[in-house]
Amino acid sequence: MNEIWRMIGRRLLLGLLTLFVISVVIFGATELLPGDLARELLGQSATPETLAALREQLGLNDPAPIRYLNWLWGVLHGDFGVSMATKKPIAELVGGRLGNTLFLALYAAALSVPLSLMLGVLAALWRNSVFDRMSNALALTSISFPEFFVAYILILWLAQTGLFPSMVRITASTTFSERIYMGFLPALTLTLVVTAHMMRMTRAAIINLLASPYIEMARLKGMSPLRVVLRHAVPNALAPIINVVALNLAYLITGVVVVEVVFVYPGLGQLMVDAVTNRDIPVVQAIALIFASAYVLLNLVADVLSTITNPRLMHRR
Amino acid sequence: MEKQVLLTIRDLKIEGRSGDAWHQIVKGVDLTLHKGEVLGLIGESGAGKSTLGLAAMGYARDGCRISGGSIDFDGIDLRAAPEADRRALRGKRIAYVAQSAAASFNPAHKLIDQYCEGPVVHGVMPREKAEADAVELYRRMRLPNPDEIGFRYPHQVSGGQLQRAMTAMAMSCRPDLIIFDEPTTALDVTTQIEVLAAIRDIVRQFGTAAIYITHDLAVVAQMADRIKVLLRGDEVEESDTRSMLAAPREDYTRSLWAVRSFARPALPAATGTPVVSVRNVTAGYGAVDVLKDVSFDIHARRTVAVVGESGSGKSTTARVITGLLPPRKGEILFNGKPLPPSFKARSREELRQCQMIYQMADTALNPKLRLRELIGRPAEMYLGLKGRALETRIRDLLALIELEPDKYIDRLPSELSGGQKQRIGIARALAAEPQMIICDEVTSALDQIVQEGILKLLDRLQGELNLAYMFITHDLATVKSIADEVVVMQHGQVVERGPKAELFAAPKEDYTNLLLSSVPEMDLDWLNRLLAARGEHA
Amino acid sequence: MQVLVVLAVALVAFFGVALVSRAALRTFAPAHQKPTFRDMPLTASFGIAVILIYVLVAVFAPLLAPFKESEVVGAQYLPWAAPYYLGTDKLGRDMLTRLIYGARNTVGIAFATTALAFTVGSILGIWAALVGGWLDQWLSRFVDALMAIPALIFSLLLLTIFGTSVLSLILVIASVDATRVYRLARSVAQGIVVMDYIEAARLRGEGKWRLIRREILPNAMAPLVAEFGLRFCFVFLSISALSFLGLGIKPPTADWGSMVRENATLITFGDITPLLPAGAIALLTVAVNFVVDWQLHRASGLKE
Amino acid sequence: MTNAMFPRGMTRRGVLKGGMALTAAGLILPAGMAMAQAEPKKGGVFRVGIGHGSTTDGYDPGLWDQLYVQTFAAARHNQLIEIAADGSLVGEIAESWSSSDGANWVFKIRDGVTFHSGKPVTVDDVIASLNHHRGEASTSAVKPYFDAVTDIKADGTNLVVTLNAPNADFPYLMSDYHLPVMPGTDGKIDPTSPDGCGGYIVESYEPGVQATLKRNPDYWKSDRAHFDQIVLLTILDPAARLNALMTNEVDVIDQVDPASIGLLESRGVANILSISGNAHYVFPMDARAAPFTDNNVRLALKYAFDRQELVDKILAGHGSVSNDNPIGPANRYFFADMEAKTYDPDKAKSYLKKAGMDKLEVTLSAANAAFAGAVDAAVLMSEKAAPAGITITVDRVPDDGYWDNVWMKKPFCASYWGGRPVEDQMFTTAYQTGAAWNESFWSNAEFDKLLVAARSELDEAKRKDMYQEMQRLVSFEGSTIIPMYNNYVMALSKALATPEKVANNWNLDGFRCVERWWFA
Repeated sequence: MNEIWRMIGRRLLLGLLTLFVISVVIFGATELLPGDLARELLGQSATPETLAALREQLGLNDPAPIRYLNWLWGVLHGDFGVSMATKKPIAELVGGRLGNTLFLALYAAALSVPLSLMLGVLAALWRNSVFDRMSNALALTSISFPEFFVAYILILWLAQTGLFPSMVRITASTTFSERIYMGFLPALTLTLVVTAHMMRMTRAAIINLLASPYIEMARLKGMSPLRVVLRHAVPNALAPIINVVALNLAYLITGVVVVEVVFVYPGLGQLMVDAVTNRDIPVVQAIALIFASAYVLLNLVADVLSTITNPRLMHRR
Repeated sequence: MEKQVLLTIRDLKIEGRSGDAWHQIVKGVDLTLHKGEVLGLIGESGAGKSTLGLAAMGYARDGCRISGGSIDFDGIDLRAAPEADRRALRGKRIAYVAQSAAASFNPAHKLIDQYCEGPVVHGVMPREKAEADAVELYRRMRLPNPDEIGFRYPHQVSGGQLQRAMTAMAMSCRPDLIIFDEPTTALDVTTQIEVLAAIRDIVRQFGTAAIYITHDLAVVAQMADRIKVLLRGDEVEESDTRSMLAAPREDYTRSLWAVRSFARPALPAATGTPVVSVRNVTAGYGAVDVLKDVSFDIHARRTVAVVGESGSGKSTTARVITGLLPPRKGEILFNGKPLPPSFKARSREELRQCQMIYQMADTALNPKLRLRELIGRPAEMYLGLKGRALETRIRDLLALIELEPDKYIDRLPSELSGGQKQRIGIARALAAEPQMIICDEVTSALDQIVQEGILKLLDRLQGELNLAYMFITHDLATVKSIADEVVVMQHGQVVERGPKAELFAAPKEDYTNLLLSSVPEMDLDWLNRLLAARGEHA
Repeated sequence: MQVLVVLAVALVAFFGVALVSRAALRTFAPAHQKPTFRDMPLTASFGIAVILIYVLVAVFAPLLAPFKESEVVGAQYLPWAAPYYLGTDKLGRDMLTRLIYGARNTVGIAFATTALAFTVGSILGIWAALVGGWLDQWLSRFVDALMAIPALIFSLLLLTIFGTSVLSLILVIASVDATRVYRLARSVAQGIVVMDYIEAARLRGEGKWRLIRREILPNAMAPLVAEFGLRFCFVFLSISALSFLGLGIKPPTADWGSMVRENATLITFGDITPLLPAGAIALLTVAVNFVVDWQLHRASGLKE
Repeated sequence: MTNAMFPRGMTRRGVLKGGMALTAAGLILPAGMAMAQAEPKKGGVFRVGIGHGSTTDGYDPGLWDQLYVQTFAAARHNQLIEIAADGSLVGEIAESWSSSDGANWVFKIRDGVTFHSGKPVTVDDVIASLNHHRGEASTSAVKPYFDAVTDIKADGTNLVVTLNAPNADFPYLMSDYHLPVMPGTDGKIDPTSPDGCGGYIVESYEPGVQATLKRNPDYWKSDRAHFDQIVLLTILDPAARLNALMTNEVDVIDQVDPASIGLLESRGVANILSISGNAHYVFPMDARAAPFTDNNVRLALKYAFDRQELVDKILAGHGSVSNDNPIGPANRYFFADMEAKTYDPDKAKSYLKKAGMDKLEVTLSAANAAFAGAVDAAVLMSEKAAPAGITITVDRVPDDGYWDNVWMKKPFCASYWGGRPVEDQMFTTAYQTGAAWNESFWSNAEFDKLLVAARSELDEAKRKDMYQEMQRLVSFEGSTIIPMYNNYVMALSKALATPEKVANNWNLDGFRCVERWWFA
């Protein structure tokens, strides 16, 4: 167990390093973008004077390294600063969106993870059967359509017929069940997008093990095919499955801008694109760090779970 | 008293698929087994012994199919019975013990969980009872700490113990028949003894019938009542063990008996500067010293056999000599001059002089390269051969290892048999024209007759090319046949070293003695005598 | 009912194409390749046929297309009728022509991008696995950091900075994708560098480049090829996603991703037009992956 | 999503540069469509889907720049002066206004109007509201309006504004949407407060997502603000907007994708409202950069594309052809009879020949940030220009940063104007030599002379001639291609009713749909 804690500690430190690198990369990239927040806010009405006034107000006149260090100093003190454009604390601006993003990600995960694992296990169980081939072809087809296309099709079928709303309007008073109902189409879209990958990996991971002597042993003990797969193959295939699930969860958190736009879902992705467009660098940085943290943490959780579920790593000789 | 017949196999044919085509693996074999009887199945790889053993369970591996004949187990037609019925028999009335227990235990579950799975799923007994039963059987199998060993995961238990735990697991439903598929092949000789004894006892105690599959005659002689010899899917002959040993009818059986006919007399001790001299080497990984103060010399045209069980440090010694593992203390002299400790610091010429042949030809040959490049590359690299000269050299080398150049030069390793692959490993080493070759268990993955061929080849080449060999092996029979000098290792230390004849005739150390006595002998009572002598068991 | 008819037609088409192509491959394959195709599953022969058709269409686009790539031939949204067999798009360009040229542009760019990503990613990944030590650590940490930035947003940033020529599009997507390839290649190579034959080659004194090229890469091909299949398709999707942001392939170049996007609002009305380019992408994806699956199956030697 | 992701460029600039429509609005109703025109009814929740809005939107009136914040502002604020649907000026917080000399303006502040907080609206609030846009430190977009203002003070309950020179159009400026009346404290307004004196009170607002407002029970206009509640939603994706309307998630959407107008109508699920104004799409050429220095080249380009095709394909017919004329049919001195330019490759060739060329190669930079369909328009122009020996290479540039990096930087690009109610304003802003937004850098001495002269010309007929001559100069000598006037196209749910006259000065009934429309 100590080793796990040591690993977690080491990985968290590495994660912090990663976050630092990312903040530098993102800051550098946004610096390279043409224009700045003052120009974006004033647009074409910008006269040199108003620009100068606004730049002064926004603190844009400091050299870039100074601004970065100021930001870093704040973050190290737990202060992510305020949005340059709205003067709102970033925590407040991002907080609600983060909640929405996590809700959608978890919702989609709750649909897609069981579904893809089940399909993957069944496809492995009945490999090369019609079911296997059909589910494989369908999965491939679903990932080869652009996300927005899948979304529009679902809207055409499920929203225009009045079954589900075509857009998600979440307010403070939205109840959980309303959220579930309204979020169904975006979650379903994401489910279709990520299921294929997880399903194929699950199937491959299991089939990969089916040639193992212990699987043959289980068969020779008279175990049913389902039991062989579930009890003997799946526990040993957990590591790759957990990893692919983590990867897709990270995608569900960080990569769903398009779905957010189509379903008018107020998530972090749209906020980040918005902030990039507006050159609101503290917001961009904050969201980039959230995304990166999600990625790092999910990978960490995946590795910890892979370790915990692997007796060879958990119970040393 | 005529015993009741348990299993009857008639004219069984099993086919295996390669690509589109099916070819026969088992070509019409008959087999009869009585209750409580142990039948030994013996043959080389490809003889179809395992396939036949599995067929006794009504089971064919993926890519195989039972295409003809009948299998009757205690009145049940296993070919005609529905899969569910067959499944109900497996594990319950017919159990299986696999060759590698380490690979055949599911790494994800504790031993006792795997033990209990069969009885519980087959409805033989409830979980609590099965657990108690497991402890009892572990005790009978003479496993250490029988009360708690079941709560360990497979990787926490040693190979010999796992093999006994697997036999216990096979016994869990008190089956009528157990198939033992080479259960001791992967074990060290000293461990093998314990496992053989335990298996024999438990089978006798429960009066279980067994099919004991092995390639090792000496082993099967200890275990079986009757022996059936297979060759390429056909039965060669069958008779009771005693008469089979005393008077085999067929030539093939006799040739199996005549293993290790090859033995060359040891050459006199060499003088002068050794080609390689290992001087007081201490080496290891991390904080652990795997080698402690190891010293020995290897002279030109001499073979030094390094013997020991797994974990004794034999292969690590090879890694130190090749420079893969720089030693902590000590040094390696080559023709009297010290070699740089790491291979990275060695010159190309120094690298050329010492070549290595690996145990697993499968992993030692790049599966994506053709023989031309596999063999040609060292010649091209070290000797600067190009074009026609290189081609000629490759063909010469192929001829040297007795492979027809035209036929083989453009093949991939996957298109070769195990013995041929090992020959390519030899050719690759020879291509560098070295003074010394390290042979790391080069024969242990091969059938005995193939081993013989490789050993003869190596011997011939040594004479022709004046090579020095360091021969790493755990197989004392190999040592007997090829070594000039023997170095016995245990726990990273040299236990004893000396000329072969002296060492075999009068081992000075206890360990050497133990090692030598553990090698199975072609004698029905060898195991009994040995156990009696060691006072472990009557 | 309509769905059933479509499904039936699709199935018939699938089997037709698959059987014909398998027969053709068996007949025309060189002698030593014949066994390869003999036990080829129908999915794979279908995949090969589709890929071949796409390649032919891409190569001979100017000959096959009835009109010029960006030629405005008539009114917008004309129905499916001769001479505009698939109608016209919103600017009155022939849809069939656009689809045919789209094969050339989209597939070409996607292929170039994927190939570049794989070359760079796999060489770096194998190199890191081979050399190990601090170089591996630094490279891997850096790649990890890059991977933690969402790909779409990162591409968007880079393209805004570097402009949107086809070259920078290829370079940006390839570099973002290369990080994924790097990770895969590294983990695959880590399994290979411990093999005896690599040890043998090292002991022989082989250089790094040869180790990568001759000893490791050929053995890492199978998983890399599988990944190539999926990545190839993801590149299509990246390009079409970037087209939304106004950063994809520039008009009037026909590109399936942009074509889907341009006509996307029509889906709302159940119009089939946007299905054509989307279907073209999907068909290729499925075909590529069928072939990849087959190759993997062969490579794994799993006989089931 | 092009617009969706980078929605700001497009109308921001159009809006800023747009003026106030003075003349009659046109309401084009497709044939067969009948709008409910009964007496306004109260009640209902009015949901507006707007293709704009960003998290950086706020309550500071100096920074408002697009349809979302504009409509949101119109819902909660009043201004001094409102522009009625017919284009005339109507007093809002200013009950009336007058000036004896055009330099000193007196506005009478309406009595009895209160802010949502209950505080009465006083002249001091008005002064604070205007001063927010004045002075060195002001960051307001309309700061230049106040360059000429020397003093703003109270005279009893009246507001007095003093200019440094007479300006008869000053009341028009006061109707600008940047200038709402907000409560002032110590002479300053709070630019982060939603408090206003308009018809709706803000209940909740999440920038870039949605705002919910409820009817102001104390609203002084009794015949306005009919809905109980309004919800303003940001829906950036055009298809999502369309879906929202079709699935009855919203009651009206702006910027309907031209491709889907026909389909939407044929479905019969919504009414299309298509309002023609003076807004126009332009392609400025840098008159200082070769080859655009030669007017023959410019004329060749002007004859080398099909204007009607652009109207048909880019606007789906919801617009009209322009003869490179920034003055629209809604303007007073519109030169309707000017010699029309039609697609004529031969003529284009002959102009090229006059310029001493056989063929012309130019690059046209466009992004949909300039206007929806700008890239497609460029592609169409490029196609049509080929037979004239003109190769137009379309350079699709990123939407992001378009107005910073491309507009007025690249020699030939796409742009958009909201139009101006007064000819002088349009010309002064964008065609006079050296004007800040003279995007083509065109300089014509004759035009400049006429422009100054026309301002002081009192003879209506002469003035008309002068303005028409200026239009001819821009059209035939100018460096700006203006292919079309675009309509404001909205789609309304069938339940929604509008007044007979819908304003054409801005989209969504001059932003006032929230208080002018009702549920039938």
